[in-house]
Amino acid sequence: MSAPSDHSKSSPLTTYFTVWVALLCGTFLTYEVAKIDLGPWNAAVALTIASAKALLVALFFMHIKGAHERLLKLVVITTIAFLIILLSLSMADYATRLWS
Amino acid sequence: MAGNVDALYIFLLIVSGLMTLLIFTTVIYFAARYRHRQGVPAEQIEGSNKLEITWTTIPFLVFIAIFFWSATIYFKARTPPRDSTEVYVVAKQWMWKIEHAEGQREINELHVPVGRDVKLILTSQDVIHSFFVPAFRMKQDVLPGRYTIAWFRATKPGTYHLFCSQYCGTQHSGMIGNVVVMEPAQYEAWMSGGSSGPLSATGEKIFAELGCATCHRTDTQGRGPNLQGVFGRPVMLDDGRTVIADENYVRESILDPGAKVVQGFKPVMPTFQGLVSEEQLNALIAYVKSLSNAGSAGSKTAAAAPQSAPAKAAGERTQVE
Amino acid sequence: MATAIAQPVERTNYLNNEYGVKSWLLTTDHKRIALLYLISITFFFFIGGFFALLIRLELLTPAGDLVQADTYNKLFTMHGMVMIFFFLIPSIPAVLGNFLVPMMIGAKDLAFPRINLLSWYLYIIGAAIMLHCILTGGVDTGWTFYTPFSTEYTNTKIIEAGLGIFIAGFSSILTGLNFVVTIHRMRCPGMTWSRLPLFIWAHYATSIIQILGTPVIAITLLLVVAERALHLGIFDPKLGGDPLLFQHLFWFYSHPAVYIMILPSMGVVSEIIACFARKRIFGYSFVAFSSIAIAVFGFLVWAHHMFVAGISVYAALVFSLLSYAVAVPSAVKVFNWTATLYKGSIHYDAPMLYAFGFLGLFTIGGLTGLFLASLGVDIHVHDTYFVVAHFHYIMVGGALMGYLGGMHFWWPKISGRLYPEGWARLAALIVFIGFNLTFFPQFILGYLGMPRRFYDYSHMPEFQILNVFSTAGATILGVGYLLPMIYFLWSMRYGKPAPDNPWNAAGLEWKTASPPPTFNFDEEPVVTWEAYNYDEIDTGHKQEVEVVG
Amino acid sequence: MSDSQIVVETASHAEVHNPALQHQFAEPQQQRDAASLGMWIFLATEVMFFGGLFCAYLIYRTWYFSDFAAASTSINAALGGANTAVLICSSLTVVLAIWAAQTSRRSLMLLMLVLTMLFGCAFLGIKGVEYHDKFVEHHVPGASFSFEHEEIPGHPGQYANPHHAEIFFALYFIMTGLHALHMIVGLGIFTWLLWMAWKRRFTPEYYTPLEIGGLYWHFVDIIWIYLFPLLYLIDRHK
Repeated sequence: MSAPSDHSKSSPLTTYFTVWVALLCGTFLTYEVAKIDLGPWNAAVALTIASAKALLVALFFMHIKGAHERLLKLVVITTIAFLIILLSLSMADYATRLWS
Repeated sequence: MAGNVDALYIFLLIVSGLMTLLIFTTVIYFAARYRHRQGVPAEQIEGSNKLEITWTTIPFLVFIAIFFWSATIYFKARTPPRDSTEVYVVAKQWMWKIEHAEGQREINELHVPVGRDVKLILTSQDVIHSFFVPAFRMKQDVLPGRYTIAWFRATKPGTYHLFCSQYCGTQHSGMIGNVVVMEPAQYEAWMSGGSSGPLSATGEKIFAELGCATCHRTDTQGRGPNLQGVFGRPVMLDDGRTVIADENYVRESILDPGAKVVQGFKPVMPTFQGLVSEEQLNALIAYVKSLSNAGSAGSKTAAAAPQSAPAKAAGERTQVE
Repeated sequence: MATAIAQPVERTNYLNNEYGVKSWLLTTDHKRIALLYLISITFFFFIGGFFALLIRLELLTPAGDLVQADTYNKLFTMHGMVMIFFFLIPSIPAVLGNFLVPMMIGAKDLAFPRINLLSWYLYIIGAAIMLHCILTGGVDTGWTFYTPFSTEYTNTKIIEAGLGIFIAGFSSILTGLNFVVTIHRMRCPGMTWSRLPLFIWAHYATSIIQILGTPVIAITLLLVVAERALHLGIFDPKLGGDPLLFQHLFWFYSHPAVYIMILPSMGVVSEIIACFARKRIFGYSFVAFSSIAIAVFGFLVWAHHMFVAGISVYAALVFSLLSYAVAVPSAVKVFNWTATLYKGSIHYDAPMLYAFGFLGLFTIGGLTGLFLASLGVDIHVHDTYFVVAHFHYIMVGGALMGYLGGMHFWWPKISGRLYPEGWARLAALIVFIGFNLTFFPQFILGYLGMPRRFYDYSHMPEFQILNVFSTAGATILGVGYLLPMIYFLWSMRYGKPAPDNPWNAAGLEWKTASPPPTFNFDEEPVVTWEAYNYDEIDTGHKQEVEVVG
Repeated sequence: MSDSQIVVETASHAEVHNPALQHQFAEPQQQRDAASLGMWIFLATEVMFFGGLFCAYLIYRTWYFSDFAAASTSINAALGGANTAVLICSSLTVVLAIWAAQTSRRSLMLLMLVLTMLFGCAFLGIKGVEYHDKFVEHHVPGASFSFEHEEIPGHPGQYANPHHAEIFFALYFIMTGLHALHMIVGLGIFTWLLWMAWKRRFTPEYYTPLEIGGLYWHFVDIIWIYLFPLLYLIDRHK
């Protein structure tokens, strides 16, 4: 498939280990940041770190980055878009129930 | 309300009737005119961007117009006027229990005066029901665990069907009743019979029995907030949020007091979940409302309502609604 | 590319290359799997139809006199569940789609033939659980499973029904997955996106919904099952849950599910109209992209099922506005089909009659949708017979007409036999008349205020006359549905052998034998022509294409 | 090196007769592309499957934030964090296994597959400890559930509503339970991959099952990356 083994013979191992270390640091960071009171920003920070980690896994471990066609990226983006539709339109109801 | 809905309905009928006519006649005409004839091949047409844009835009604009019209009606139907008469409705499998603010109780029947705005505060004891009066073009689902609000104004005396329109189990089709719309004088007479006193008075009694008054005192020394004038007003909470003290807020504060604690108070109130019935809750809410003499959404003191009613009704009946 | 092995003289096809039960139950041939689906869903169609007949008979008189209230409630529940989850959703995709998608794009099979077979087995497992549930008591919640009735109050077999639909849902997901991958990866040389038949575009759009919508109903049903078994409180207001959350999750799938039923039907109608008007579809790309638009917009409108359910007024406004957006691409399709007839050379064979029927009924069904999307009117007609009539116009008048039209159109290809044309035209007529007689009165009933799911209307005897019309219509409709079943079966034995292309239709599926060989084509096809090249087929040369405007 | 020689040979015959090429495909590249697209689409369905749960979680967390915080604080976040690290390591071993397959390092590939499975088992073991704790504390929703007099973090003297806490634990067990189920399925897939690798089925030209099995594994990892902060780290600072 979208194998990164294309033509570049440079070893991907450096990337893999760098990403691995970054992911571990991210985990540690989430854990530690949760202990600091950031008010309403705690959840935002936690989710931002989680998304960054998920992005790293998708791009480098799942090889979205090296994918030779845009279709796979399209699948990922479409899925995220529909997830956001589900969450945001449901919340559109819950968030505005008390307005009236 | 019924008039507005019907007007839009007729407009929709005309629009879709014309649309149907247009499509049907075109299809039938083409089908007959261009039926297969030997030696006459079909003419190939790729399409037409102009036409596509036309028949995308025109329906879209018509739809937008319909949307705004219908949204206006909806908004009105969901916003009860300020000084409506209040009626509490508790639905259960399979009956409607109705309590008037003045204390009258009915089952599967709702008596209302003609020409007066009636606000319904609906809740269910078990599953979801739906309060549907076709003649008033009015419908609202009745949910367990919270209040939903609906309102109507009857314009003609008579007896109208009341249905449960949300499927609710075996006797769903038996969960029906009547809305009896009466002339103010008759209504007055009906009202004067068989009441155990206004609902707020019942509420006051329950308030005392449950010992609420020990903390919710009428001065500033109580362990709970003073409830005078609270209903319908914004309340500051201890986490900085502000909520309007409406029926649902009072309900939640009784059943789940820890959920939204008023600023400056400790979360010491015990829950009354399981200790008060829906009817008692309604009475308590009616009482809390009666403490709010400015009465933004609540009725005036319940006793005063019947007297003022006929005059108001007479004044408003001239309006075309 | 793949060099073909010389074809033996006697025609082996997918039906006769192997015999025996095992060759069917373990087949990975998409055409045989399509037939397995055909048999299974026909079975469920008649079960669901039987329930419908009993419902209509009960409503013939205002009093509840034919069956008990609980029985009636189970009847409409099982009618809905069976017809939606075990007939309509698999109908066109799993039968015609399975049979035709690979052939239309010049492939030997779907991308994952074994997963295709797995889909059928999942369907059968789900169906078996459902059938067991029906036979041992059934469910009485309505097909919508509204909580807390379904989780706390009914004493019927919610868990079983939920699991049956849950499993059948995975069959639908895997079918959609298979189609998308097949359409992306298996097109033969020359089969570009702009040359795809509109049937394929419609199935592509349908698959998107199956892939992204069905998992949500799966998890929702799982939550209902868990809630019912363990009383977790997620949907139970007594424990702090919100019953409306269930409705949100349920309709997130179940509204787009309507498009799972209608989109494939639109694809079928596009093929039929092009063939019997002998023309390229007017505005090909608009028809193609409107399918995708419907699939996407279809996900933005679910809460229009909840306008009176207690959602916030502001959310209702947003959902109402979006609901109008989804009506636009549907309208565009109808206009384009109509325009296709212009300057055509129209034949009135049975499939075309069904397509005409589809056009008429779908137009009415779609336009009445405007009433329901408009907030003010919806307050009144919500949960009345108006809604019942509306969705039957879409799902029976639309989806089922398309399915029957498609079955007639491709029957020669599927079975290798011709069906009796006269009978088929008669059946189309009967179905059209019966359908309108059944469901048109229900619009009026609804506006007069008759709520749906009412077993007994003896307090409102004024509703009887319209109900009598409806029941009479249902009887006619029943006959209309039995006829094709009989003559299709008859034709399998006595029908005239079908030529490879009895309609002189465009499309790769007509360029192979009837019935097709196991791998569809003796040689991998190479496409050098545009879709719907009826000018070349009829006149032997390419016509100057007229572009208006 | 003998591995790669066999590989080269099969590759040259691939067009004529490739045992791994299924009948419906014209060429190996098409088959590979179909398989990977199929897996990605399957993962899309998985996202929506968990999406329904995230939706429920989001709404109740907003409604009952302090009860959720109290319930979340009762879970052992260190175990959750450790599990996150374990899964991240297993993701690394998966990509290394694929890299080993691409570069014909059979023993490294086998080692990495075994390691992946060990990490997977470790994850489930830690999860089991967590579940056991919750069971002992009567935090499993159902008849014996109890969450009385549990203080809300940062609000001494204020107790969480047990019903709302039960909703949290219901979501916690359903979400992590379904995730664990996916891990178990993943372990099944990797057992099969290990067997195929052992049987020398994978070559630098053909390692599609490894690739799509890996996609699945990483996806399960990603789900956990979100579950960890959402379930374990609500209002930990108080």
